Amino acid sequence: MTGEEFEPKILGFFCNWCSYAGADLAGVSRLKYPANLRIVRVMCSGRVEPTMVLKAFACGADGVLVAGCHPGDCHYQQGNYKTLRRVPLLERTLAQFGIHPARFRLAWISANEGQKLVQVVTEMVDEIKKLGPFPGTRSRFPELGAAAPGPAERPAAAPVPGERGAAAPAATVAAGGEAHD
Amino acid sequence: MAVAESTLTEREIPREVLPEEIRNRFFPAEVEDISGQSVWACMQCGTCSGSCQFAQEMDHTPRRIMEMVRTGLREQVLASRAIWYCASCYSCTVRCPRGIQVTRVMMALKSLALRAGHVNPRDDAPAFYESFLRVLRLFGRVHEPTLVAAYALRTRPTRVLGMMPMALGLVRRGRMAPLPDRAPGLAEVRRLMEAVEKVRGSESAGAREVALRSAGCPQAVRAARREEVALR
Amino acid sequence: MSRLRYAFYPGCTAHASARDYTRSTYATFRALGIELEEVPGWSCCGSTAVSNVDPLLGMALCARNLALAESTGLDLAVTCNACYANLAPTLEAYREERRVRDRLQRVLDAVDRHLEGEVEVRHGVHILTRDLGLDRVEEGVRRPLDGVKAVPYYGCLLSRPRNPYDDPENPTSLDELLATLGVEVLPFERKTKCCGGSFMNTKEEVALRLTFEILEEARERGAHLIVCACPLCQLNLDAYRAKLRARYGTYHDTPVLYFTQVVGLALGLDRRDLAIGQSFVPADRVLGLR
Amino acid sequence: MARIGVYVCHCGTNIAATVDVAAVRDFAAALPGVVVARDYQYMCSDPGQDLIRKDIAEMGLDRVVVASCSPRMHEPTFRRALESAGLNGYLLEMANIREHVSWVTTDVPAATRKAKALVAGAVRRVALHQPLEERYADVTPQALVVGGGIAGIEAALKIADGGFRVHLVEKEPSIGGQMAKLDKTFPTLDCSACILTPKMVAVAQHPNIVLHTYSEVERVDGFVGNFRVTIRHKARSVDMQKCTGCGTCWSKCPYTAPNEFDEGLGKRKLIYIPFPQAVPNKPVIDRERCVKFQSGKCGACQKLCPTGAIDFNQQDELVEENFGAIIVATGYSLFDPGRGPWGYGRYPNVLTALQFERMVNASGPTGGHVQLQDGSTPRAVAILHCIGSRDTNYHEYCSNVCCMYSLKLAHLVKEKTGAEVYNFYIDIRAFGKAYEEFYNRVQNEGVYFIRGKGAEVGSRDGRLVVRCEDTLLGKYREIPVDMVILSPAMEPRPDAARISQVFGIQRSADGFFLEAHAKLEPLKTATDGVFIAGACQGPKDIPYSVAQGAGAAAEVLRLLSAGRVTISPVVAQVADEICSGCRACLPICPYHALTYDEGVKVVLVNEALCKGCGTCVAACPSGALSVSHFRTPQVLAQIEEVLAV
Repeated sequence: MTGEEFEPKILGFFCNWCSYAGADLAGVSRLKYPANLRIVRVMCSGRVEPTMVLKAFACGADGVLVAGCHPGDCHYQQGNYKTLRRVPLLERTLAQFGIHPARFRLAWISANEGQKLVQVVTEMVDEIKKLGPFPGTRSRFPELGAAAPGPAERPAAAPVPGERGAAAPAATVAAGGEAHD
Repeated sequence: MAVAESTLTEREIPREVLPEEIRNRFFPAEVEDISGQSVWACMQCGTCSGSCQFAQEMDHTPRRIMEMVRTGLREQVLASRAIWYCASCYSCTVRCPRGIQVTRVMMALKSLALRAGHVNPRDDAPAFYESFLRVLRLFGRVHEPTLVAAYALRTRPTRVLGMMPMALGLVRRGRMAPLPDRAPGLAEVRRLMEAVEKVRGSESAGAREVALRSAGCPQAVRAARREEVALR
Repeated sequence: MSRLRYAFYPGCTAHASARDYTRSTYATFRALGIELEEVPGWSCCGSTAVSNVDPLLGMALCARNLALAESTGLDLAVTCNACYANLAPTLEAYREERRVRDRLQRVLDAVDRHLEGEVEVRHGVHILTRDLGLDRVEEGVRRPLDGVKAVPYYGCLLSRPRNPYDDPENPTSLDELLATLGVEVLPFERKTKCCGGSFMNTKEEVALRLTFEILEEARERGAHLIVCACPLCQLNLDAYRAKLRARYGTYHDTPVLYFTQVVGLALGLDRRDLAIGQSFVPADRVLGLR
Repeated sequence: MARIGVYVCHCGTNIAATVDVAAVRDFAAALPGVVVARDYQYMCSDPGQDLIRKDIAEMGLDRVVVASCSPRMHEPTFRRALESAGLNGYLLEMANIREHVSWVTTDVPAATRKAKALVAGAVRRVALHQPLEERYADVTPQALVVGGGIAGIEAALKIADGGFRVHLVEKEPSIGGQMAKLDKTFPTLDCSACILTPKMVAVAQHPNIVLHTYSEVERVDGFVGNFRVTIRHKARSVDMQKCTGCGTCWSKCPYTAPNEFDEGLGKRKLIYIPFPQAVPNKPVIDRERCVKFQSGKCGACQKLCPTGAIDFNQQDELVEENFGAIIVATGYSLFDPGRGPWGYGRYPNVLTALQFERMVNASGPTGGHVQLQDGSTPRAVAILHCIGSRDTNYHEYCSNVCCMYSLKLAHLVKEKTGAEVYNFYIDIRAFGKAYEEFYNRVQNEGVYFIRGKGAEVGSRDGRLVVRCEDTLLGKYREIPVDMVILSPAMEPRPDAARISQVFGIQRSADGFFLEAHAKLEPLKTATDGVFIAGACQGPKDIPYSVAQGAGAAAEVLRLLSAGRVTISPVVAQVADEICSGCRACLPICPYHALTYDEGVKVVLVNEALCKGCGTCVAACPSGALSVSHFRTPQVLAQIEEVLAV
């Protein structure tokens, strides 16, 4: 990474039928958005397991975006309803790991919403740049200037681990904001 | 009716070629910056003119004004009669199929005309608006008799006689405020006016340059700097 | 019954040529349980003039008034169309256009004022027809105005550029309000046509043409009364009948009243409290008051 | 250890313009398991694919990564390339470095780095791919066409002529759609009924077509080749077998109501056929208005019916059928201009184009006479283009056909009344075959073409007046006319949202149904086996709708004649030894593909029903469930590698 300015890595889980097609449309329309997003294709947003999101953070992702069809549009009818249910629990878990809520986001992006993808990615990159790199584990390609380890991040809103019934952090910025989109 | 035999000689036949060099490419960006509207979106459909109750009085219809702005005919637009026949009734804004708020474009053009000193002598509207502003600066609220007096002085003092029957009618009905009503926050209103001048003055050059660069015309950026120097 | 309270933006003509409008507004609103508290330190909104000299100043004046109203914690009530068409679009531009917001914030900072954008702007017509509700108005009617034929005149700045309740092309709030009072509301094609506004001072022949067309249609429709919601429209339609006769040869004797006066009458309020009789063309005969 | 070949495509300049392809190729060459890395101008071309085939043969590759465009575009192409070289098509992984990288990034270093990351992820993932065999499902040799307009009729006829059985479902009492309402059609001025009714009759008589009129599709289950569809036959209150269409009932019925078919201009009885040439020409009773249903009185039609076909107690009937493919051709409806400043609904003699089509139609309410409400003939008629179209306040799109039918209406008015005709237009869009010639002809008939949108319709001195600017003269004009015809925008059907959910198809931003690819797959939808045709996909004229109807029929015939369809081998599997029988997964599956075997106390997967979405896999607490080609280790590997760069 040549420039010294911090460029966050965002891992995107994109459902094949809507969001991946929406990303294709953004390409076909030649819309420009920050190059920080790396997309992993899944057949449905319902396929995304919590372990996959945690794996991403463990492997140096500074942010994770799960993108699926709008409720009602799912190619498998109900896949995204399951995602809708799983995300609040996942957010609480991420908070307990000390991961700032702005680093995880769920977005409904349909096949004709290339513009929305651009907006979501731009917002996430801006917010995560303010937060700085995620102090995950060391990357396997040090010479390519991966994120350097740092002190565990203590986001202001994150509850102290072990706190019972810690409500989802008040500052649920955009994370899950899309849940009731 | 016998066709008048043409007496014009070759030389006198007026050749009508728009002189490209008079076009001010910075003008559209300038209007966009003040009005917040894109003049580029206009498809020249004429709905604004067709909806305008004053189009029939105008030397250029609102649609043609938009085309003249885009083409950069700054002097002709700012000196036109048309913009002073806009009463800000918003009919055009509501119906424009491209969503352009034409009313705010017209406001921008009138303000530019006043600032550039292009005032049509036969039109009293500029004088009325500037008298209005002067009374506003005086009291913070507009006192009607003072406004009429200031306006008459700037245009035709005899106008006051013409207004007499109306004034008496209002007095008889108790609808004439003898003394001006000074706004309690008058000092603040005046500071506000200065602040507006400062805000527009300070960033306008920068904003205009950004707007121009996005409009992709470098020589307009140079024109903006020349303009800026001239205004200061 | 929750009491409706608003910060009231009177406008420059409120205590002058539109004193009758203000008087009837306070009387009628009080009778309907609506409290109005004048916005402290309000200034002129720029009417149809200032934005033509400097659009940013026009918005800045309104932004300051909006900030004053917001600090009272109440929504802003407006009864003049011109003020409404300056204050509401400024608020909308402040909320939606980043460039406008940046500039206005810098101007407000210079006079240590702050506008969050939470305040709502409401025109008097919509306070009665939407916030209060037509049914509550109907409950208050003591003397229904049966037999009175009227045309609603919205003017150009009540339904335009936009308000949350009326279709700009065919607004109905005023029609419904008058119908609730028992008035026979006649169809009126020119109900949103412009009356010329300030052109009456600067381009008289144009303004006279427009007011003539409006008054002529009202007469053809057989209207006893024109009901309006703006002091500028009321003055143009009411005060130049002699000049219109000189120019067009017909004298229009159709009176022009404010909706607050007509509602007040239906509520049974006294004619003096509603300042009826202060218009140029008398309305008493039409309303059967003499 | 896997022997992986990586192929990075230039795609001309589409990728090479912002991605340093050589650098990506060299980066890939150094990745573990990669034995060859090449770059080529156009990987999807034959020479490009030959590179892969040659390397598989000569270097014994057992895995391939192609870094090029979206897998949604060319994954099938490269799978076939692998299979033609004897390698299982699923031992392939694509890295989308065009739509997701080069086209959306301007900064070359950033784009190149992103491309490297995606390639690294693909290489690590492909190493874990396992060969999978395509599955096949039998295709029910029967098709469903929804919507009996010209597009649906054309599709049904083509499929039936192709020898397959077709069910055509039409919501209205008769097929014919909007085209049946028209008088003449442009540019040939053929009488619409003359060219449409033969096709309607052909549909009614075709042995392979089962017609369901006054019916709607209630529910669709299943997938391509095996759709299970529930159709609701709305109660006509007429027994279709007994009724001979003699017409006694609708001539004797004493009550009338506005005829929707005549767009409200004409009247019809309460037991009625919408128009004389209706197919089937059997009536239906309007139960909302019929006195018998409201107050139990009358019943004249039942008494007078010679064949006793009237049955007031008839109830809706649900019919279930299996279909191999579905064509949705539900058409359009017109924008309601009442909201605009054009006087529709405020002044008499302001009509929509469809209303005027009914008026000028010989079988219409006025017997083809162009007349005002007071019966007199208009001396001047205005036709306003772009009402609700090309307008951000209503519909931003251009409705494609209004210019042409406005020209046709101008011609018809001139021909029938000799009145002055004014067309108010922004641009005349006469793009089709013989369209411009038709425009030229109508101009020569002395029609005034005023270049300026009709801004407002008012009234003055008892006549209508159109206020506009004649932009070519630069003058404001108020033109007095007696009649105004509005050319309103074509809109999606009001129930388009319901239709899109029932058939699982998506809608584009303008509300019409979304095609799989705007240029290359206009008739397919994202859901395999469901096709779209006609105006439901976007505003279009009759020739375009017919072409799409025939095209959709070809898509269906391809499926039905193949007899079987390849289904993705991506399905869930259960590891019996791990499954604890907790059944957490059972409620997850919308296709009921998971069942619990009481005997063995484990969950079983019905591979025929499973669609491979993987939602159950994510829910399985013990990891017993997995889904081929998206197994958790494969995805985790890709995640790790994509983030490593």
